[in-house]
Amino acid sequence: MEVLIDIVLLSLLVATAVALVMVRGLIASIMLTSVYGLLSASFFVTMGAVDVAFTEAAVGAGVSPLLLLFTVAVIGRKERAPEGGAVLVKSLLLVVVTGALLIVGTLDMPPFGSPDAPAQTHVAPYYLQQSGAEIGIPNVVTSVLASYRAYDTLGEVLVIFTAGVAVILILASSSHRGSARLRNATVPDGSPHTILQVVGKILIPFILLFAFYVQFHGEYGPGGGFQAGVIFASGVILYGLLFGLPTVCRVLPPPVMEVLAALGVLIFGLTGVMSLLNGAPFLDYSVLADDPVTAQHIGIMVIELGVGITVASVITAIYYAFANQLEPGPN
Amino acid sequence: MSTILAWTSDACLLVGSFLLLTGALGFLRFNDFYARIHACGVTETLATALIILGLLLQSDSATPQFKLALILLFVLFSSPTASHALAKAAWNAGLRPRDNSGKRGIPLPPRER
Amino acid sequence: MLTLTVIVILGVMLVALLRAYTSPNVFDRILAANLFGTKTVLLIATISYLLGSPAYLDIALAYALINFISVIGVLRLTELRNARRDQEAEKP
Amino acid sequence: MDVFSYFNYWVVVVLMMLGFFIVIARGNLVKKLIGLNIFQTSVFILYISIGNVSGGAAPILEEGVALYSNPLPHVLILTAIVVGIATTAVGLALVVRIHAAYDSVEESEILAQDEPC
Repeated sequence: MEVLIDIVLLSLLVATAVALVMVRGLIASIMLTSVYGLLSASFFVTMGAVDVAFTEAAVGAGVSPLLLLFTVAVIGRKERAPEGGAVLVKSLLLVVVTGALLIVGTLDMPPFGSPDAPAQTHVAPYYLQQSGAEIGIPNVVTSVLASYRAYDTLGEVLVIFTAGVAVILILASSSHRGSARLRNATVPDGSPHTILQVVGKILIPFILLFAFYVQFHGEYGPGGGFQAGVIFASGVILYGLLFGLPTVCRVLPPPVMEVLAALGVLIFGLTGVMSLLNGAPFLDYSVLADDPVTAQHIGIMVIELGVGITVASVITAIYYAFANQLEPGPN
Repeated sequence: MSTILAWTSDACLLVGSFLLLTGALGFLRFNDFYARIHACGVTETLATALIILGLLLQSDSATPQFKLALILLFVLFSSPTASHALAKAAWNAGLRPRDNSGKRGIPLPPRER
Repeated sequence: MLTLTVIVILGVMLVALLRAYTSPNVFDRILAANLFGTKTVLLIATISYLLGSPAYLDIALAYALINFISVIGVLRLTELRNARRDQEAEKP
Repeated sequence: MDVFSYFNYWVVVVLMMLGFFIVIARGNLVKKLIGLNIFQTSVFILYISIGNVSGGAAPILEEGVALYSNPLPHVLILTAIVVGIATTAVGLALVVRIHAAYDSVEESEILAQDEPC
């Protein structure tokens, strides 16, 4: 049964990708992209990758189609007919040849799902067997993410932070001191969305609460800072969509989000420095308290918090930057 | 007792699946956009409720039951809202319903235009 | 019975995908994507029972909470376009 | 099972090539980013497929479960998804600026404008 679901989902994924190649018009492409995200999240679920599916769900459900929609709202939804002739033939040839070579390459791989493949026998057994005793939390993904490979995660968080800074710098208008300040704070709202606003008022607290649950339950079940940050930002974005950008900017001012994005990275890094000062390697938490297991627990909690703060504020800041492009400019 | 529960759960899942199929049929066959929204939205709500109820009856511990109940609650909130928002968006973009003969000739309410 | 439900959900997904690809209308595609979203909630919930791991329910919960945001985004987009058109109509 | 033991990898290759095709054959910059997205997801699927162990449970330790999926690819991909959305946002921001500067997001039109007169 598992294999069957797997095959059907993968076939649907291929069908969606083919549809994306054929379809013209950007809104249609965006909708197919969101379908593609939903399908890949379902696929990750059948593969037993709960945390990955969770992240894909959090990102693919709200933020990623919205950013594409915002861009399309700025640039228009038309797409020119694809070029035919030589370009098409050349690219088809390139794609087919590369694909054929890659397929020949897959024949050397160990069969799918085999327990004695090299990937399964390298470090993974160590993580699975030792993490319970060394780290003391049930979710091995979180313990690898936040403790064994914390240095790697620090790099990823820095990349996210840098991407946020880059978006703010690219989209900032020159007259506003290089930051994502609001262009004009009094945008007349069109028709009021009474139904949507009431439902939003009911759902947004639950979304934020769920984000906190995901943040702090990440050691025992699927979840963690990355997912929680994205879900929190989705709640903020929903608020912004329903009540207008000026309102949400009053609640969470853009400068505060920028500071918070840096603060999260700082929390992460300072935890590493703390362990350095206590005479252990960078980001080795076991010296932070008397009992190494408790210390690991504290360390993981703190850096997950840092990750969550950074991700939530970077995505909110990106949303501000894009939404700011949409508001009618002062002319 | 447990056999009764199992039977009820199976019945719920079966009816829910059937409703999903009818919704998909309506989505595929109706020729007006608003009729399609209606077909999807209405069947979807009841089908989701039935399927989640069926799953609820199958579980024996409290945490999954609680989560399923929450999922049901949120779907009941968000799914009609999404249909509403979509219909409103289509109306804003100038899409008008068709009458029985397939023309988009339904007169607009006096407040519009 | 769970298996049957999963098969039905996958079938409905296929229909939605077909519709998303073939229909000439943008809003039909959005409706299809939205339909896909609720079906994914059901699919993940059902799979979690089929495979016997209730941890997956969190994912379904996340989808149930935030999946309709993109539809609201589309709504705002159409409004914005109307507002822009009105603005241009006012300007001679 | 034998027929399908490479199915996942083949799907990965097909998806990767479809994404690649969109990137090189479609002129619209947003479409190119969507193609990159497909490419990226195919890599995610490759990693997760490699990490899958048949019959293995999700890597959340539980009493009485002996076989788990490999947690390492999950960690790598989990962070990559969030990094992916952040970098996609950078790409989209660049597209917005390009549109502001050239009034077009089609590759051919932009290149035509850039040609020295």
